[in-house]
Amino acid sequence: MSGDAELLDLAAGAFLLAAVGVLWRRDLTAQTSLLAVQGFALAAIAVILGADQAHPELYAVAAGVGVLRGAVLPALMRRAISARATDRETRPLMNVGASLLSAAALVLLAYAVSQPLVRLLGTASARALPMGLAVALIGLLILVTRRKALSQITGFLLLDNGITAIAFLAAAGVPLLVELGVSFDLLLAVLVLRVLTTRMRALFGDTDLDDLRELHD
Amino acid sequence: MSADTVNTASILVSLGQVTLVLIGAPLLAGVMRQVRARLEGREGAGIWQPWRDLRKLLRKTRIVPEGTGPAFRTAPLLAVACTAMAAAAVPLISTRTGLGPGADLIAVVALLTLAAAALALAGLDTGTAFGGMGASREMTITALAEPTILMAVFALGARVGSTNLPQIVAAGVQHGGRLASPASLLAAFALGVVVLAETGRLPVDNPATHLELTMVHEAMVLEYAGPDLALVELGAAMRLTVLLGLWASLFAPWGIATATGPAALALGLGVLAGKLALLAVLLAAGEVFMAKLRLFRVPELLAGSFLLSVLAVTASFFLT
Amino acid sequence: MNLIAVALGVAAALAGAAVLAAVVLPARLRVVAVGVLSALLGTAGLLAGGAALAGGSFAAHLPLVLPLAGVYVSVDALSGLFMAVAGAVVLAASVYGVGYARHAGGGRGAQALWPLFAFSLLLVPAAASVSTLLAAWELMAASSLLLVVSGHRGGGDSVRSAGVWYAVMTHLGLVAILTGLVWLAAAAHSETFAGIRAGAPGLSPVARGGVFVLVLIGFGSKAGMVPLHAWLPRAHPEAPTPVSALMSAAMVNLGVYGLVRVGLDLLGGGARWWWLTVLILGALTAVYGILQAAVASDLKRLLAYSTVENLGLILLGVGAAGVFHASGHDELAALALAAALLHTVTHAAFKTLLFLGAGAVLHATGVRDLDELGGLRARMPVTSGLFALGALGAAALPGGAGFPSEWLLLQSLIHGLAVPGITVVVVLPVAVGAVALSAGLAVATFVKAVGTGFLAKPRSPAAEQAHEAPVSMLAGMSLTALACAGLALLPGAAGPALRRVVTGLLPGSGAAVTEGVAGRLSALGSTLSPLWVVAGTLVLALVLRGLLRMAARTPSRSAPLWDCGAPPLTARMQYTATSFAEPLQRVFDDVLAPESDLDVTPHAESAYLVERVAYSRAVPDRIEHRLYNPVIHTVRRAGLAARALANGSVHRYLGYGFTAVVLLLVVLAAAQ
Amino acid sequence: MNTLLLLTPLVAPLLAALVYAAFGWRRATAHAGTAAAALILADGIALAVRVMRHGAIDLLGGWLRADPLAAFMLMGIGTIALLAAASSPAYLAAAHGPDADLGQINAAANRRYGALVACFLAAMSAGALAGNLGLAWIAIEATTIVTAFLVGHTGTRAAVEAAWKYTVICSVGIALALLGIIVLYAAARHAGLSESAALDYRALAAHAHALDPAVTRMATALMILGFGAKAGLAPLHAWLPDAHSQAPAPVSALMSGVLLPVAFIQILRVKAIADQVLGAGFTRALLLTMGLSALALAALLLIAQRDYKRMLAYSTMEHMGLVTVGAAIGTRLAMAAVFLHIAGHGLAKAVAFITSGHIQHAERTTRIDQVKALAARQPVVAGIFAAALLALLGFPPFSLFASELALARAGFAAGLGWPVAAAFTLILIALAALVTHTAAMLLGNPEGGGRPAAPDALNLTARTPLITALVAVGALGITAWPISSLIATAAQAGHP
Repeated sequence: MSGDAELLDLAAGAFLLAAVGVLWRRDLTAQTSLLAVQGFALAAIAVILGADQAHPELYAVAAGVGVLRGAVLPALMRRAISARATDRETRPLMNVGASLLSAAALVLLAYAVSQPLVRLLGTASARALPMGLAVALIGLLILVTRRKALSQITGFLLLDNGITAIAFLAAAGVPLLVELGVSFDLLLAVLVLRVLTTRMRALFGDTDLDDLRELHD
Repeated sequence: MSADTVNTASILVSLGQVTLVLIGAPLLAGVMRQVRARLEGREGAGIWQPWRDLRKLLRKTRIVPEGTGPAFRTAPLLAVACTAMAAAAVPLISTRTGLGPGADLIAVVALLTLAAAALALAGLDTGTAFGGMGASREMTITALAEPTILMAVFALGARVGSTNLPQIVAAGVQHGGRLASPASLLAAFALGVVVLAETGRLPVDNPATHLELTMVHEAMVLEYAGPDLALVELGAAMRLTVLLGLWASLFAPWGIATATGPAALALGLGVLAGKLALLAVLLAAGEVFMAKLRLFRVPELLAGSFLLSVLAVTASFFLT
Repeated sequence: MNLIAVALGVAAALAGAAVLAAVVLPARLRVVAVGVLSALLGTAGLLAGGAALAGGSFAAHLPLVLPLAGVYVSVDALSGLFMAVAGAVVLAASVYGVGYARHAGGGRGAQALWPLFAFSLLLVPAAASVSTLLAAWELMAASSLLLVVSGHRGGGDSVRSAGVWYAVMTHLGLVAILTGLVWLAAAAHSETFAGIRAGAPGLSPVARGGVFVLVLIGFGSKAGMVPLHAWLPRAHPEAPTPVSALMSAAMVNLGVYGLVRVGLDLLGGGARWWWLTVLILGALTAVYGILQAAVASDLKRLLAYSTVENLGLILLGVGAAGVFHASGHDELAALALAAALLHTVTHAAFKTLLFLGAGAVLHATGVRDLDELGGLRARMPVTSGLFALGALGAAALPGGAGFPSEWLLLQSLIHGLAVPGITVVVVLPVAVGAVALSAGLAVATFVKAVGTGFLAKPRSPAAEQAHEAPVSMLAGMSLTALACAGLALLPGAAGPALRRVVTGLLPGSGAAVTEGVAGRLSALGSTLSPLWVVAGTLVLALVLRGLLRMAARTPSRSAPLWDCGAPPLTARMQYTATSFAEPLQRVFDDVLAPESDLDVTPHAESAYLVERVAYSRAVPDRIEHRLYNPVIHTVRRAGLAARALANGSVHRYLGYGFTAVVLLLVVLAAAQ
Repeated sequence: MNTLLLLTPLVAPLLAALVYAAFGWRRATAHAGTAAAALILADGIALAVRVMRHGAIDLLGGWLRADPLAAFMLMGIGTIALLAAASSPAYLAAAHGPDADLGQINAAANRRYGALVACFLAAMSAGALAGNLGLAWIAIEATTIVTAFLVGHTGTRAAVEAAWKYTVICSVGIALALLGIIVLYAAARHAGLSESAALDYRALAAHAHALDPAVTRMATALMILGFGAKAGLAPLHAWLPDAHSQAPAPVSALMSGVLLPVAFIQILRVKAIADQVLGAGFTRALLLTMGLSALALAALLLIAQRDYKRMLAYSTMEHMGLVTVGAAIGTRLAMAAVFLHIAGHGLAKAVAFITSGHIQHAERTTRIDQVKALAARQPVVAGIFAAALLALLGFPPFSLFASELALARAGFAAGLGWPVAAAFTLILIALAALVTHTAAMLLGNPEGGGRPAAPDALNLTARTPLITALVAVGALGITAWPISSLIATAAQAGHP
């Protein structure tokens, strides 16, 4: 039982670390692989919870999550990158140091905010819940501070992983139907963004989002 | 109020006042000219001269300048008629005038303004530069004189609780003490200035000059000749008479008849003649020693009189 | 069967029919049909108003109309007065409009909007609930706005800016009224006037005062109250003439109606400071309006500013009534109110006549600038005569429609000194001074308008080719002229109606306004019988004329003008409106702050020989410059600065969300 | 019968989408979308009648639920979809032009357009009928995905940029909503609700008392923020002008007219639950802040606006802000006003956007200062545009006047005088800006500049639906009896 809890904490820690790593690394390829790691960590969380709370269908969900977030989505990203090997997040709007510090602040915030929920649920898994929230917030931070289109997709994925993690930790996953819908939508969203990225490359020659300044008042 | 009753007698009084003003006005003008002449060391043409002029002018053929319209033709007639109507309303000899309750101070002022406006339109109708100039200046002065008059009316009427002339005058007769009050003194002075302005006397306007820069009233009527000119002259004289008479009845009502008995009327007539003569002499004497103001200094004068009338109003409230 | 109900129903039906006719009929037929139907609509309104003034009343509730509110209609004497005025103006203007629109082309839209506007003018005074009033009010605003801009093809930018100004100002007014009335309704827990009347006494003074200030802003702006008048001298001149007439003579009155309805009726009087404010603003408005009119040389602009002046006088009267009422002198209040209402009526009469006349001039010459006109009396005699009659009324001289009402106003003020209180003593003399000054300036103004516009010789080819207006236009003007004459000579005839209105609002007042035989008008011991004055003057004039005829020996002959023996007179020598107003402008230099510029082009050879001297003068609306421009500039600058908020950076956009989320979470965390 | 009624709005458009996918966009298929829209409208009316008679209808265990509000929204979707679909052929025909800035739109693009619009309709119907937070979320996110390509339809740089911003911002917003949903779900599960009930609007409302306040507060805040992004409310509003200005006119019409309201009713449903747990104060404060800031932003950015399609978009934002303020007031009258306003605004704004599309095609520009004297050159287009704007500015007889008036009354009656006054002041600023810009576009005489009139910028078939819609808005403003009872019941639901 306690072993499960430790495992869970371990998985959750890896989950959060992956996010921090994404924030740290400028190389998009590295970011993508970190993303894959995180996806698997997420799947691991699901498995552990399934074992812990004897929810057999969670294994299926875990499998799905692992495939989608650990394999498919990162693969999609990698393909987008391979088109242009030199994709690096050269000069983010907020330099890495600062963003790491603010990430720390966000983690604290996440802890503070999720206290009511933790207290309410009171389960062992719930204690890991703030990590999910923290990851979601870090995802937002990346969305706001990174220039490359792909980094924004990464941020979006982090946000979504965080939310899914919360779903697992707080309520052992939402109903299967919803889970499927969510994942499907996520997949589509990423696909859309990828298509747009390629179009953007075709039209703008680069995927630096600061070039997207034609529409303004 | 006794003044409200209108009967044949009072109507006769009004008619009498009208004829009196019609006849007396030129005389008044004559007196003033004579006084001026004497004071300036001239012989003077005698007080009947205005009448002679009028007779002469009336005999002449009436000339209608080309390009002038009905406004130009009817204006003199209208001016005289309005002034005459005012004369009928203002209590000169007696407070029992024909309009009785209708003899309203504001109405009288409006009538006189109407006369001025008619002449101004006539001046514009000629289409000459002088006509326009005169009209413009005359109207400016009238526009600025109006408030003063009405404020004075306000000061006087507020006390009596009415703007009905007979009532105001009658009240003045009954308690003469009030006439010495600061209110009525201030009002008297203010109204006096306005009378000068409205009748085109010095220092506002010089009836004797035809110098284009200084002309106001004369410029307006420059195109008139013959009988029309006679009417204009007559109108101006009547205007002076009526306003002086009004001033006299408002601020020195003593002797004015409050009834329609022949004796009272006779007395009133005599007293009126005396007052007017006195005022005329004073005015003429004053004008000898006075120079005409520049046109654009006139507003200052009128503003001053307006201030006085405002003071009069407030005084009439605080100090009584 | 209730006559008012029938008349209003008929009016509604006619409005619908007219709109339909405007949409479906071909141009030529359209103009006539709309004109006739609208004239009938006006007549119906006149009848309804008359019936209400005769003591009738009518109330109805239509729950299905106007979603979420329902329509409440109720007509009493006060509504009746304004309804009758509006109806009469509509009648005259519609008849006139037939000829005018045929000339102006009579576009489908404008023709369809006209009856709508006319009907909304009848609807506003009939409204008996906050929602109904606001709906009718806004309907009126919308239709008139579209009518104002309907002439945009000819007018170009001036029309556009006029439309924009009008739209914004009227909506500002609407927001003020809406806020005030809705506040009132919420505080009184009822939306209908009856309920508000019942609930108003229980309100806190703050609420009452706040509501009053708000509605004063709203209705005041519609009534052209300084400093909210800025739209009026822009919109009224630019609108097609019948519309200007309807706006100037009927629409602006409804501002007064609203103020009286809410201030005196719904709120039942109120504190003294409310009405002192109204009184002072009214005095300012009157003087400022007439000053601008005195120096204006655009005929319609002049008339618009004269509207501002007269509405100022009316507001002054209403304010005085309120002050007296607040001080418990209901007789005086009744007198002042009657004066204000009478002036509303007379002003409507002569202002309609004047605008229609100006429209006839515009129609005949295509010129609005008095400096370009002149000599019309020979070319369009009827119009000139009618315009002169109207001008006589506007100048408030005996024989003019404006004279009795201004007389009554002065009476009420003069008797006002009986009211105790230091403020009154200070304010009333100033008020009288304002009335007097505006009266004097009005004389100068309209002497200018008639003298330089219609008399003398034409100063432009356009004025030379002027021709008399078509019959329908003359008919419309003549109708109004009759009304003017009637009001000028027999003002007392309006007495009973006025008394009914006034006593309806101020139950405490006795028969303050009495009327005697022959339209004699009496007020607390003073009496005016304009009929006698005018008749007497005319009799005297005729007698004199007879005497002169007898005295004359030779028949009169005509001769060229002497003009000091100057060479033949050219039109360029005449005094124009601008030059006529020059002395006045000089006198009031500090108030008007005119902008004149003079550029001298020296001759090529020598600097001492002048080749050309160009002098231009403009008297801008100073309040507009000082008050509105800064606001407009501030808003503009804010708008330009705000562009940075949407600078196109997706990071910034997401940043908004991120910041919001973080803040929200922090707040939530802190809230635990 | 019920099954049919609840499934038609989803199936009909999907079928249309299949038709387009299979046969492409051609004369025969051009009006498949119109048919689907008409079906949705008819279905909405039928549902409305049925719901008013027998109360709410459930399907699939409450995943789909038709209550008065849903029926009302379906009618709205149907009407505006009808409008958009009816004017789509004209739009696409006009979009085929030599001009480059509109992009070459070829058959494939048309096929994609038809299919995507149909899917868009299906997604929105799902969002309207969703009786379950999960389905609602999926539907809303689906609309984002579908419309992303519609926004980028013309394929220009600007279009791609708009599409990117639209997708990213909306996805982020909707993700926040998902976070909120999950938190609420956790709370509900902990309160003992079954898996399916824990997301069900009605079940949640029924067991609201059992929910933990602190957690619910967090969930509500996140959900309102998230759905607010899709409803065009601050802070995640910025996608709105870009997307609306780049999307094809009929799509902009659909977005402004119904997409935003569909997202907005999710907020209303969430509010109904939250208010029982937290009392009205919390959501009221939140919605007031969001609504007023949306109003303020819209007013500010309208002042110096240079592009008339963006202008219309900001006006949409202004109206959504006002509607949000109404929701914050939350009394019955306020909610009725909100629904009436949504209806009126949807129609008027749809007309305005579609007309702006015609203007764009005729003038080859969307800049305000390059369009002059339109009223003189193209009276019909200008007339319709002006009428639509008058309606949007809230002039009677159009229904927006009635709803704004009722909203003000409700606000003061609820003691929210100051916010309402502030809202109307901001609306005044917005009006000043809109009037100035519109006058600059429409008025004046053609000699002053501007191109000669395009031959028939608006033929009869294109103008009829627009005029009909405007007449409808006017009729709604004079009397709303056909839908008044529906609105009233919808307003009553959850808003005692």
